[in-house]
Amino acid sequence: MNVSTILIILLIGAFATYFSGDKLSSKVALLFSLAALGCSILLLNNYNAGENISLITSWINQPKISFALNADGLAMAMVLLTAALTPIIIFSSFGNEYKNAKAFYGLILFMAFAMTGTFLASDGLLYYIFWELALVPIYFIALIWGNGDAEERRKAVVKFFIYTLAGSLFMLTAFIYLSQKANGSFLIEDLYKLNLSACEQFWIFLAFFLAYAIKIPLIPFHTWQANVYQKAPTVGTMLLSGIMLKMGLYSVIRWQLPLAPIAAKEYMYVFIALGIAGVIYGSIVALRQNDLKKLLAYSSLAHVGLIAAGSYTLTLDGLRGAVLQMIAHGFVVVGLFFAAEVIFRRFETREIAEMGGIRTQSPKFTSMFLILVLASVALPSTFNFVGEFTVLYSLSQINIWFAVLGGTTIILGAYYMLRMFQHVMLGETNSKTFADVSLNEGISFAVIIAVLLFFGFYPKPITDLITPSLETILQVINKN
Amino acid sequence: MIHIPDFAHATTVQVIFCFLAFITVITAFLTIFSRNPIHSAIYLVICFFSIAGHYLLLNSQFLAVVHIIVYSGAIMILFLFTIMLMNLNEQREVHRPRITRLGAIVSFCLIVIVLITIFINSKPIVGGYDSTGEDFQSIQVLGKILLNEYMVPFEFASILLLVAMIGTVLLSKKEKLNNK
Amino acid sequence: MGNILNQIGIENYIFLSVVLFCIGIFGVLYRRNAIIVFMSIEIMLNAVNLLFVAFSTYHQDAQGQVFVFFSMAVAAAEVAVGLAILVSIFRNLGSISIDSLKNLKG
Amino acid sequence: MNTLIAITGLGIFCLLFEILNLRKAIIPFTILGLLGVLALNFCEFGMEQSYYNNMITVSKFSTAFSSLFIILTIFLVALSHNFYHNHPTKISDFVAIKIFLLAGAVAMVSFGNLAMFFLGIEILSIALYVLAASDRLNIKSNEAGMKYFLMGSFASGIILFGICLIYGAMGSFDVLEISESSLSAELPIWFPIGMILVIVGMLFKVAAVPFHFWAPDVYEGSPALTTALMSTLAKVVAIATLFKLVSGLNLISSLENQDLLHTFEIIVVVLSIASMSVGNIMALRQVNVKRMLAFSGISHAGFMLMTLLTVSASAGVLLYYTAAYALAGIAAFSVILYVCRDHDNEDITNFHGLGKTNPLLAAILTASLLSMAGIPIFSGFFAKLFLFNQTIQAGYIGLVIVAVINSIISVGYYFKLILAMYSKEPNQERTGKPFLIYAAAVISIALNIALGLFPSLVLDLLK
Amino acid sequence: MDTNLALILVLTPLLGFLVNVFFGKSLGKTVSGAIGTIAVAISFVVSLLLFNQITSTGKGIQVTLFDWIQISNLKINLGFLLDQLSVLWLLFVTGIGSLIHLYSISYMHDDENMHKFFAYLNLFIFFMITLVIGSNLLVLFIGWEGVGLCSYLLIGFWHKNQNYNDAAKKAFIMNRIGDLGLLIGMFIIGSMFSTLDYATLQTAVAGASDLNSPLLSLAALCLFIGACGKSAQIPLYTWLPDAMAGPTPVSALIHAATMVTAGIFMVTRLNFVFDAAHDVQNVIAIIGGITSLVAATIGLVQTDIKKVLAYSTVSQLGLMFLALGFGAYEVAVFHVITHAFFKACLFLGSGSVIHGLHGEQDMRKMGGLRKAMPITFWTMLISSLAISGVPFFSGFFSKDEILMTAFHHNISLYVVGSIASIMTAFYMFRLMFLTFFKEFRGTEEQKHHLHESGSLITIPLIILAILATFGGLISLPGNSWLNEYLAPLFSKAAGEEHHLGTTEYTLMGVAVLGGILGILIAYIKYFKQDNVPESDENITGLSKVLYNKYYVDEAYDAVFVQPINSLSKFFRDYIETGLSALVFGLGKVTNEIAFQGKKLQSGSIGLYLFVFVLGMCAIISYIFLAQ
Repeated sequence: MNVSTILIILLIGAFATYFSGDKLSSKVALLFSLAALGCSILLLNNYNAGENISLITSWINQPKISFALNADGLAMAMVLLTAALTPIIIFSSFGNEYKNAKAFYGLILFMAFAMTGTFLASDGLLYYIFWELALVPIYFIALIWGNGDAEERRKAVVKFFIYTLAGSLFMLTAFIYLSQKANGSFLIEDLYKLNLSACEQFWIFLAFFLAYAIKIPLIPFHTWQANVYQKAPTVGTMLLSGIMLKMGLYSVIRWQLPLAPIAAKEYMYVFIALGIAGVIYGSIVALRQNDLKKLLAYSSLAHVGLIAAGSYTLTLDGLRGAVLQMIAHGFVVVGLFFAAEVIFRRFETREIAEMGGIRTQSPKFTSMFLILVLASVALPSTFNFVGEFTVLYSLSQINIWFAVLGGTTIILGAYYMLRMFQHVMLGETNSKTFADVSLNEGISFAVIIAVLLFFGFYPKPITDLITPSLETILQVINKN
Repeated sequence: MIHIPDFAHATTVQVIFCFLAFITVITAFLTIFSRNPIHSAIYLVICFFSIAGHYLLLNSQFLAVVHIIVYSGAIMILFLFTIMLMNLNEQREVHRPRITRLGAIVSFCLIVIVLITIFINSKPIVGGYDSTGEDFQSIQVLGKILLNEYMVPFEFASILLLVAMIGTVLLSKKEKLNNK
Repeated sequence: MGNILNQIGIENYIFLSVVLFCIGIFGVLYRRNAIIVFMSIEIMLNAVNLLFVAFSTYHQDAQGQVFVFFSMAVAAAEVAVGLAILVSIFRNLGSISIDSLKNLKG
Repeated sequence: MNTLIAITGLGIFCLLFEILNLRKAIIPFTILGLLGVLALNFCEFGMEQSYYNNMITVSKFSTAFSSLFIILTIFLVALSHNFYHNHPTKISDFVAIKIFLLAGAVAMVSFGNLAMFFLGIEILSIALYVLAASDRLNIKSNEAGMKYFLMGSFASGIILFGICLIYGAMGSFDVLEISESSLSAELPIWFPIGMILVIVGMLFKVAAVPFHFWAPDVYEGSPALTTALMSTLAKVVAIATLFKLVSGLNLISSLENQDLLHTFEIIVVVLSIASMSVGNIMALRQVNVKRMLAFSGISHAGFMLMTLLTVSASAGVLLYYTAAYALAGIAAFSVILYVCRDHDNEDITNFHGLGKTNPLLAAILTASLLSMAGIPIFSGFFAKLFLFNQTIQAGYIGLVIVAVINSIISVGYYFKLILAMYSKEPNQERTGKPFLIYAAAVISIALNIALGLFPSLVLDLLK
Repeated sequence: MDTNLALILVLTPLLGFLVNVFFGKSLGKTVSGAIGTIAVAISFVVSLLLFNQITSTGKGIQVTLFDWIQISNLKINLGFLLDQLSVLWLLFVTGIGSLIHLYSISYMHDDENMHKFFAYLNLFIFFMITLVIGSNLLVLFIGWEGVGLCSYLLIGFWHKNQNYNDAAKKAFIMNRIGDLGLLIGMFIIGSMFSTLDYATLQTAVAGASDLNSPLLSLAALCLFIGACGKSAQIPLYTWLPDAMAGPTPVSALIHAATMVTAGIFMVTRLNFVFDAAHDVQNVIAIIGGITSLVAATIGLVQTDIKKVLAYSTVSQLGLMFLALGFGAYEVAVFHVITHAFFKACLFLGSGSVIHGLHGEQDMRKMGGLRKAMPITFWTMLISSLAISGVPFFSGFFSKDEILMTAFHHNISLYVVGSIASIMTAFYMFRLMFLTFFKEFRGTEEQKHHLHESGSLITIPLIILAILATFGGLISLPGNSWLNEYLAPLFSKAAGEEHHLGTTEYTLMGVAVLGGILGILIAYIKYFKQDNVPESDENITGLSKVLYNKYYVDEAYDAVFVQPINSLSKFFRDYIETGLSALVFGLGKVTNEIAFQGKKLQSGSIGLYLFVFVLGMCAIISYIFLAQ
């Protein structure tokens, strides 16, 4: 058994879902996503047992492109994240009725397939293909099943697509250039071995940066984000924020830094500063948002800014913290968007001003929402704290001011999140009735919260999983 | 290099060439400048005849004859038929905007200058022109080459004509609208 | 009989052809009457034919003249098709000015 | 050679069927016949041979491209059935013309003598003039035919002039002889000039900037099936021929000998950039789908021109690119034919809500547009990838970056159509599921995706 | 065994929390209250056991559970350190905690969400214990933030009132500002000494060659900022008075007795760090002094009974920091303990009053409650005497030691502290007189319902009053059990024993006189002259400034909150739109080019051919004529 199994399950799942018809599709999709989760856990087991679960098959001869999937600890962690979040996301959508549900769920699984592929691919081109493939389903999900004014949505979604595609095409150019240098091979090992001049590295770094900065997004390339998050159906938003963002961050660690280490070191401060600027900017903009999903989008911007800053420190702590934070943020943000969706199902609004007073009607929901809010502001004992602490620590090792400025997230984050919480949940009882959370909704929340709290106290399994591969990457970075 | 015509010592051939060239160019211009399409057509015929004269000068009699038959005969008749079919005369000529004329003249000058300059700048042909003395342009030779070496293009040309024929029919045939 | 080009020179034929060819181009650009435009194209083709024959003599080679036959066949076919199109335009529009063909643009 | 003969014979059979009143059998018979020809052509693959005094040279290049042309023609003939539904008396003419056009196309990639090249291009052009103007009561079609005819003859004249100069320099029309003597030092300048003129003429046929102006107008005015033919088959033929001219006549080394290579390459780069940019930018504001695809075709021509910079190595890439582009084009046009069959225009509004009424066709059109835009797994992506790879290898990284920017712009208009299909409400009933159109669309897009999954199949053919 | 004890200690309140969260509603109010109380009481018992063990062995207990966070040069365990300091803290946290839980059963009985209240209280105790017994700074941080969270939850307990929610949010955010300081401090310490563990850290600091390095000072300063946030010191004190929005037991437990002393705990815990950073110690002393004075001045004019107590708390905390600044950790700890007793008692007493008046907190509407609520009155009186420094009450000893330490180090700060003490005495008795003496000033209906609170309320009051009276015995001048007990913790020889010389006795006398002076002024002003504070509109002059707390909140609002909000609006409305427009602009420009380009495509064959010819000329001339 190797990692391609999980891809196959997801791909077959996508088609099976499409052909199972509108009524059954959601269940079929859930089944396959759970199967993928099971498979990934099995694989993790095999990986921990030291088995080789990678796969390399030659695909195209000239230029040499291989179907190479490599699951090291880092990739495994991200695959697990995807595999765990996908069923949650699918399950969370059970309360909604979608037109043409078979296509909807099929696309979700297809996107999971592509994202998993992105995490696993160890051939530059294969990676790029998965990277782009992941973009197509989300485009349609946002376009067809999105909400809000159709014209606005079209604009937002097209902007998103073109923008992200623009970035990644430059990455493709960089890949082609690299493969030229590596005698036509796109294999990651061959690319890692390259010795490029500082100038070449600069341009390659920049090309990658463009792709990732747009995807992650870092300021000032984030303008697509809030609108798309707002317009996309919540499931799409979850996929985008929970997993797709992580693709960019993962790629920074996997591809950008090891391929252009000199440039990464040279311009480290610039990019850390950019990430931290994103933290502050995102937090400040989030303060005065009227739309719940937009607010969460900006909060996401702030968080990923910090993760990116951590990655660019090029220290083991920074990378490790970044990965931990990625996983934690993946769960939290999915939970928060789901909470927004739960409110939307009852109030049919996303305007914060029209909410409030939910706590008296549904204390259960309030508690779960509050835990998510607190996790999002990195309260110690939640998983997010572990990540955020590690990242901030690594920043402080670079320059204490980075840690201070990056640390403002814990103040500003608390400010906008609690402000949001106050206006959404507290206050006089709302005139609209708020039915208590259903069992399905409760299960989704419970799973997310359990994960966050468990790893908040015991992140060791994940740390142990990712550390060796991060060390390998650091070796590549520091090879000169 | 360009030969400076030595009019004083010009040979007969040279005089004929110059005369024919003059006629060709002038009639070509007149074809374009004539207001009446029929006049144009007649100038064009003269132009074709002068080109046939060139062919004769170059000693390719067969080609000259074919040329006259095909162009002055077939093609010009086609033109004239069409002109008459449409009953065109000079009043039909729409006015030409000045900008178009200017553009035409500019591009004409430009392309002539460019091409001529290139050819003048090119390496001159060294040495005289061989004359093998062999017959290379009699009907016999042409026929042999055409039907041996050039058999395939010759056959292929028939497809060209077939296509043109089908095409013309297709464009002109009235359909029987039996469905509606 | 010696080579006639000894007396005239291949360059002069080239120049003549080029001028004639350019006159053809000029005609296409200058005139709006489609028939005259067709004629201009014929002038262009004839200029080339003339050059073919000149080169044929230059090389003492018959292939050039054979090519002229093909060129004539092409010219004839083109004129036939062109005029057929022209006639159907004339039937639809009542005009053969190419300036009236400006519906397709943008 | 056998392919050419077989195709011609097939065309004549078509005409005979009309005489024998077997009108209904024409299309099935032709498709079967073309499949047979395809098989025959495959058999010739790999045999380097020349026929009839080197008039026709069969090489891997020619057979590979011929196969592509034949496949495209099969699709186009299949689509004819529904398209010429209302012209039963003319169907044999239409099909026969297409078959002859194919013969011209095959001649253009397998010529061994410039005479064959010239006749091939003329057959192709004249057939296209006729097809463009074939809707004779439609003023747009007339206009398109006339425009195409005038400009096409003009370009033919220039090509002929070029051939004449080549002959003047070489004293022969034979490709082999020309390529041998093209390296000699005392080459008259007539040869490069002639080559440039021929190339300019061919650039007109592939609709590269600044010789592209005819394309949008003609594409828009022509009947949709003719547009499909022009944008797929004709464009592919033209670029393949151009490539063969440049490589077969040894132009690159000849220019190198005369120190003209650098300027020539700059010209190619400039034309390529101009074509891409003009094509993509102009397509943004189009509302007529055919016109939009015309501009898209111009931009793709720009991409394909990039192969001229690496002539010695990029035959396979060109084949792959053309195959990917043409198959996507066929799929797209199948859907366009279906959607616009009852309309007298091809505006984007006709496509509103196609995703709801005909999800399969909408998906196919989406896939083909994504392929043209260069989204992975569709072969369009790999085409661009290989092209960029090749071009970067040759050191033209700036050109590739411009091409990348253009790819981004192109997404803008491809997605306009996708948006119309999926995010607008349907404005009309769409009934009927014509089998041939569906089949053509499905098969062509399947081929496109198959090419994407197994690029080596095609890419390595010309190694 | 130790591990089990420690786990029982920590987990019992957590268990109580979980039971109350999940089953509290169905269990009924009394049961859920009882569960909460018992959970804390068990912890208290365990603390006693541990205390017993520690005093007998004299050695701390280190418990390591498992690896928590791995950072390259830091390895952070989830572990506990039970030594003299933490057990001492545990004792009064769980002890007072149990009493307040008990009190709350009665106090909160009318609230529909009583089970939640107990859940939160238990959670608080859990986090407080974690804070206290954590074996490294990061475990402390869990508790640190956790108590902040509970404080947030409990301040906003009546969540329908958005003002309360604002207060809760403010408390949390102010705390977080301090937390950032704490984090930064941890980062610096971590990178300097590669550990955050107290024990290893102590050895590392002791072994470090260049102490007094600016980096260490910076770390100490940052840690102090953290303490400022939690312990409500200038400039981060404004949340504490607002936090009185919560139910009164909460104010007693969290905002007087336990949580706010976390800062002092942390500084004491890291005494070796602060000892190595003298500049920072000076800063601490100065800030402590100023805070105590400023808070006391504000307390002079407040009319809300709980606000008075809140400012008093801030002021007392300031005094503790004053002591900390002079390195007199045991003195500060002593005051923490006595303060916990009397301030808890005061708050609970005021809660009793408020309870009796059905939520009335304005002292202007009280008066004459002495007769109606005798137990409340007497217990509060004892506590007031204790806080005012009247001899032989617990507060007298602790406060006196602080002032004495100040006197030995810095006269001006001594003066500041003394003035603050005098003011304390004044406003406490102002409170007493206004509340318990004279005639009742409230409504008839309230008067009708006046009664002494139930035994569940009075018993904790009595116990606390006893403690407030005799608590001073643990550290009598000259013979301090506390100093001995804490001695192993401090690197310096447990404070210089003050010889009880003339100076000391003089100082004591001055302090007592000052306290009595304050009481007298209050007596004259509010008993003799029968003054009642003016209603809000009529307050003028200096008292208006004081009444409005020096307008600090408004200043913060204008300097920090409003600019950030405007900045946010600016970013949202201009920068975001601008960036977006920039991206769309690229598209628009391209579109515009396309639009212009369409004009070129005019449909005219002449033009097309013209361009064709021009292009051809350009190509040919470039290739052949360029050289």
